[in-house]
Amino acid sequence: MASRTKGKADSGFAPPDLRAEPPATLRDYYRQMTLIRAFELRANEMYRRAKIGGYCHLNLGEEATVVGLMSALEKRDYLFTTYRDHGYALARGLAPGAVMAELFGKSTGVSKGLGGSMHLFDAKARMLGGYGIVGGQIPPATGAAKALTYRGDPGPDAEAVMCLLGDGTTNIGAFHESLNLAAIWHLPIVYVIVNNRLGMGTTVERASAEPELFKRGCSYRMPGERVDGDDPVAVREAARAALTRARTERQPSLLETMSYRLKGHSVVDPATYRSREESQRVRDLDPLPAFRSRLIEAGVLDDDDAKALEEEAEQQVAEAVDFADKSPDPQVKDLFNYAYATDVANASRRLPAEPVFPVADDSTGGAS
Amino acid sequence: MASRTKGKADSGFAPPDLRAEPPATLRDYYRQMTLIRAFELRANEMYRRAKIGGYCHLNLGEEATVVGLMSALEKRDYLFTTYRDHGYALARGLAPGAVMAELFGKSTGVSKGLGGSMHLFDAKARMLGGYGIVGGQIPPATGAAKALTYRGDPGPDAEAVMCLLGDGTTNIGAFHESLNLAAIWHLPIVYVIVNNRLGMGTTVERASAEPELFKRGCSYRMPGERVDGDDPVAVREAARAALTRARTERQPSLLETMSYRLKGHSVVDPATYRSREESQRVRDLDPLPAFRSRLIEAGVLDDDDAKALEEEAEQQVAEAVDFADKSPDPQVKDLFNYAYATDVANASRRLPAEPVFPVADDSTGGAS
Amino acid sequence: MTEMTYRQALHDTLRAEMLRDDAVVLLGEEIGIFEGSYKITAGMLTEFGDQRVIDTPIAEEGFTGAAVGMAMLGLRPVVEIMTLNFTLLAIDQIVNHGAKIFGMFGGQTSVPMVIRTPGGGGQQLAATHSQNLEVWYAHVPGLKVVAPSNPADAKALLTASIRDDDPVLFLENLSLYNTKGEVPDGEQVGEIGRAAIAREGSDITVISYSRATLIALEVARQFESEGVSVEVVDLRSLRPLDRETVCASVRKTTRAVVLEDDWLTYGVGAEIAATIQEGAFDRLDAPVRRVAAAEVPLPYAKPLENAALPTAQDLTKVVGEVLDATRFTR
Amino acid sequence: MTEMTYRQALHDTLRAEMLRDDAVVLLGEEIGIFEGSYKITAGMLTEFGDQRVIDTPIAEEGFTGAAVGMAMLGLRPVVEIMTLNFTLLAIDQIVNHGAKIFGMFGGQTSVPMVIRTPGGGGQQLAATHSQNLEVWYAHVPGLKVVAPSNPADAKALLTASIRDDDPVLFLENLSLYNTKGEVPDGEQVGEIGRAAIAREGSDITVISYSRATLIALEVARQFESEGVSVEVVDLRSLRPLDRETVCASVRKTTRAVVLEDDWLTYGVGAEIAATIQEGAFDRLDAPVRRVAAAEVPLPYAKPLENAALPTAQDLTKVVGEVLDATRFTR
Ligand SMILES: Cc1ncc(C[n+]2csc(CCOP(=O)(O)OP(=O)(O)O)c2C)c(N)n1
Ligand SMILES: Cc1ncc(C[n+]2csc(CCOP(=O)(O)OP(=O)(O)O)c2C)c(N)n1
Ligand SMILES: [Mg+2]
Ligand SMILES: [Mg+2]
Repeated sequence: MASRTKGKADSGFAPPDLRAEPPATLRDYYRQMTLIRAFELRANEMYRRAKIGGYCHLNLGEEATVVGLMSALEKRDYLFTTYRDHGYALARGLAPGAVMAELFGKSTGVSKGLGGSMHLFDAKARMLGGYGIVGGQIPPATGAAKALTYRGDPGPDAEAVMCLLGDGTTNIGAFHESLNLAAIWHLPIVYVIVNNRLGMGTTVERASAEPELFKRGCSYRMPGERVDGDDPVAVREAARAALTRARTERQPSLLETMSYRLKGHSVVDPATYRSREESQRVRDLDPLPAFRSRLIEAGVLDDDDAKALEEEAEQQVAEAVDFADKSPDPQVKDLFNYAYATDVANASRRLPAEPVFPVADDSTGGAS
Repeated sequence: MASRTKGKADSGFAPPDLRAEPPATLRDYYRQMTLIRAFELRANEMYRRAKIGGYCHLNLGEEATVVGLMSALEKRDYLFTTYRDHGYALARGLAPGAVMAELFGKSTGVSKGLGGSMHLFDAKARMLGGYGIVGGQIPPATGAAKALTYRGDPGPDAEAVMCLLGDGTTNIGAFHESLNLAAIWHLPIVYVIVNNRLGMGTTVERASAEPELFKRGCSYRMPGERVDGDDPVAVREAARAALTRARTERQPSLLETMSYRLKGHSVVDPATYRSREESQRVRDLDPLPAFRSRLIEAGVLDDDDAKALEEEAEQQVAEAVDFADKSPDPQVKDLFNYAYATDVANASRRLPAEPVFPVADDSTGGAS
Repeated sequence: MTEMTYRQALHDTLRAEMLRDDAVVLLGEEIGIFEGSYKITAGMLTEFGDQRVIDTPIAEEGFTGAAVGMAMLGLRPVVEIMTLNFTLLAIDQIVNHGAKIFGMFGGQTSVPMVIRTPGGGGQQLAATHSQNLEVWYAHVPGLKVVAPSNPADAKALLTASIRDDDPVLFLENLSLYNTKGEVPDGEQVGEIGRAAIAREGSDITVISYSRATLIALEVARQFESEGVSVEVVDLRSLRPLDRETVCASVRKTTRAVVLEDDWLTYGVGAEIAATIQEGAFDRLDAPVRRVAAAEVPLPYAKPLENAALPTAQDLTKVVGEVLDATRFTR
Repeated sequence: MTEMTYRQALHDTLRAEMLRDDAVVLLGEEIGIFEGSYKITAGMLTEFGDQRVIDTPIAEEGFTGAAVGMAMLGLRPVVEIMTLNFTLLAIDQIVNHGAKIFGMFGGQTSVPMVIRTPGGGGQQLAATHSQNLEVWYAHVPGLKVVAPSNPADAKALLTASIRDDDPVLFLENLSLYNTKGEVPDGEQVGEIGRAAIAREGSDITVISYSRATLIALEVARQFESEGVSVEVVDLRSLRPLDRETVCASVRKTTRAVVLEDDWLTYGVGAEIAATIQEGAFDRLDAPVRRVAAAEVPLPYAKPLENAALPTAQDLTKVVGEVLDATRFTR
């Protein structure tokens, strides 16, 4: 199948007709977008209040993309994503409290507090992880798709894999190796490049010799497409088409969604490399108020509805923080339970000040 | 600049007109091809006689490609190649005796006997190495081209880099990362895919989702071209054009040469995965007798000339073997001279049976 | 019991596990049509088909990482990486992914995969193709590393590795493939994390693993004729490390030498020596000595390669020195 | 002398070397416009331009390997890899190429490059972003590995590393960047391969490097008030390893503890303990103890992270135990 492009850059996309969508669906998209927005703003605040540690990457500006992708993904499908994963977890249906608890490092967190912001995981929801090594998720996602070809036949109800990656990530070797494997193995997978125009402070144009990233499927005869990441319906449609191809034809695809990162790379990055005008321009492009206006214009929402949804989101996030706050820390006694799935003889369970042998004498030295 | 393709596969190439070439040049190409052929056949024999150890990969069937590429490469240019490197070393002007001595592991070898067949190197000839890790040469070659941009301006006399790789190697991450770097950095480099249709026993079609490998430049907006690797003049012309682009425009290119590997992957591989018919077909396509016939037809050579060149080659190779045989082994006392270029304190110079401390007692233990 | 080569033991075990459990799949470069660089997988493609014996492109990171994902979804991939040297291209997937996914996600998914790969020098493959970097993997929690020295252990530990729910690096060695030994018939499930006393002795302990164990046994036999009783501990598992078996032996013999194919500094032997001085301090009559490779990129030329790699003579010399230093009288 | 942070010392040294020798170039992700993930290269792009301060795409293997080639042609690239964890993506180029090219080609070309990269846990970056894998590199002949603990050594050793003709892995640490110290003014060229006595003492030796040295010094100060004289050996160079300085200290004090941030088994401390038992066997009063990280993929949650990483309290406890075991009376 040939590549189809809707437009060249941010400007050229023709927005889908919202009147073709059930109002409840659109309303729900807006609800999800506001939830993600509220969650991320609160995460930002909680990081500054040192409730959250490590690195914390937000989906601010990517809410429409997140919601569009996740509404195309079926329950039976599998998701692999990056460290910028809070929104995906929420839109995949993970409880905001359990997500916030993970950010707080609590035992009630989706990864039991062991992973943190970058490593959200929920086996039941088939959210198979946020990954912090750039490109690291791509080979495992590809292998997951390979596994699907063992357990089921192609068809409209077949399972598929969605693998997210950033624009900057298309330059790493794992991207190339994996897409080639997916193509020669005919895997049911959709690779989605969430193009937010920057990898940390580096623009796509400076990093990628082919900056129209969806075209990089050419090296594998893999169809590529670019869509407006600020429009959840457009994103959903493109993702659904690609997923259908994956299910029925076992044809992998490369989908590129165009959006903007509203803030710095992570919470601690002031993004000084962006000029004042550029920052203003990005703020003006914020997909949330834009989608809100479109819904109001289309008569799907009125201002009060919108406010109600926004308040509901605030409320949910407040409860999530509360839940996280009150949740217990993981316990040191469980530390060694997460080194191995299968116990074997002589595995180390030594804390830093403990000797290698419980008693370091010549007659009774036991196993460490 | 757009990609230009001369033909689709082995069949479709239009051979360049030999009458446009000075007869002496063509004769010299044939001379070089016969030298490589004779050298490789003798290397094969020497391996079986255990004069050569390790792995030994031959250029049999690739002689026309080797000669074409090396005649396009100027003395001032740099070459990085793979473990399948004997022919390149010879055509680059390295003494056959020194090359054979390297295969024999002698101190007179081009890498002093430390590298062996896979690791021929000659700093003076700007042959910067055969490399045994698949794809390993591609990033250093790219960096070498980057270094050239520091020390000289573009122009017809500028230096350039040629980096060779096999067809199977286009599937590895380093290929992707490096080509992207070369393109965004505008480097004077020509990547040449020596497509011999197989990576060990795997065909191009089974390994590469885009089997027209020269098209893989698309991911970097890098021009690509495919040429008949059985024709030294066609190869030379394409390589020269690419090198000129590298020198004058700092435009990297991807060139693909189509040839066949006459024998197994390495000397020890009986290539049982090839059917008898396939093996016969490959033998029928042998570029050496084909080029010989063309030269005789074109009146550049007669049978006696050709025989004389072949005998000369045999003679040279016999002398090379003799030289290698009579050369001394490297000496164990020099073993530690090749760990570091800059001596520093406390570097280990311990042989396996030596203690960490020359005297392991509590008063005089010296540094290891 | 059947006498067979190490290669045959690996082949038969892979085949038995594939027959037993259809979640077991093989993948790697040239394992199918080519039948494996070292022919471990000969005949497998024909028997099991290309869905279970998967030839991959040259893309170590890609296919090893794919195996991680296959394992997450319940398959039991056995990856062949042609040599340990090429695992460096896949190491991010092995160490940052395979070894982390169980723990980092709070135990929600295991990664039951095996990476089979041969290490070893001595074949004149030169510096980049002759490395023994197993200590790197043995350092990493979340991974298990086994290194059997004989066909029987190869069978038992490969079976255990395939059935284990964690990623296991299964270290082979180029020069072991043709060695022979008696192998028990029928299913044999070894225990990861246990060393073996490969030979009992009372005067000195030699600790080694993989290929080096064969040298240790050879040297032990030689010493026997001189009236010296050498105990050989075969580690078999590098992670977890069976410290107790090592130290119990040294507490008995009071003398220890490590024989290892890797480079001395920060090699496997460093941990063994460190362990012994902690676990048998008061019984040790002389420092633990290490016989290990010279610290150079391994040269191609045979005389230099021979000089750089540890041999039976080297071990004999060092065992003799330790005996002398402790005034052992033969 | 000027007091400055470790970060400043690195920055100033890079700048001084760039001014001194125009073969010195910097490359890495986000080192230019972004001014470096940890701001070591702040201002450099503006001062030196984009031919000498090169922002790269996210392609660790590609750009590290490119640095190898640049070095072969006479440049002196200083590569920044954001954290040690990401060096795994470049390790084939570092170990199979950078470390091999001089030797494998018979000494025809050197590879004068530096890889600057921070290790370290303790920032809640979780399992894949908190590793201390320096022992891997320290195991490899052809590489040099330095790990300075203070701004003065950072300056002297970075200068030496840049001027050295071999590939040097220059290990930094996330938690050292803001630490301060006196730095001698003017050109300072350190010596790779030499440890330092960071603090003299007579009763027990603590051996450490990088961040852990600061903890060792803190603990030593505490013990002083209790009448215990702790000598601190700062390794500074992991490869080559200055065994003599370590052993001389232990021969004097008769007691030794290693403090290291990496995992215990097959960690740096294993070699130190092995070295000491070989080089100070008869003087050692008790086994060398190692204080090292718990062997788990490092958890994100702060209480677990704290429990898994070695602290001053851990070291204090173990030093106390060694003193007690040797009946040292305070
Ligand atoms: C292998 C590796 N290199 C570098 C990093 C540091 N890093 C984290 S995110 C990032 C930028 C990624 O950009 P992009 O792919 O566009 O994703 P985005 O952050 O914009 O979502 C970098 C360089 C890393 N985590 N892993
Ligand atoms: C990273 C790595 N993986 C695997 C190998 C083993 N190997 C050596 S050559 C080769 C095939 C390469 O094929 P191709 O690129 O087509 O080159 P050719 O041998 O045909 O010249 C393989 C798989 C290697 N040397 N390095
Ligand atoms: Mg981005
Ligand atoms: Mg080939």
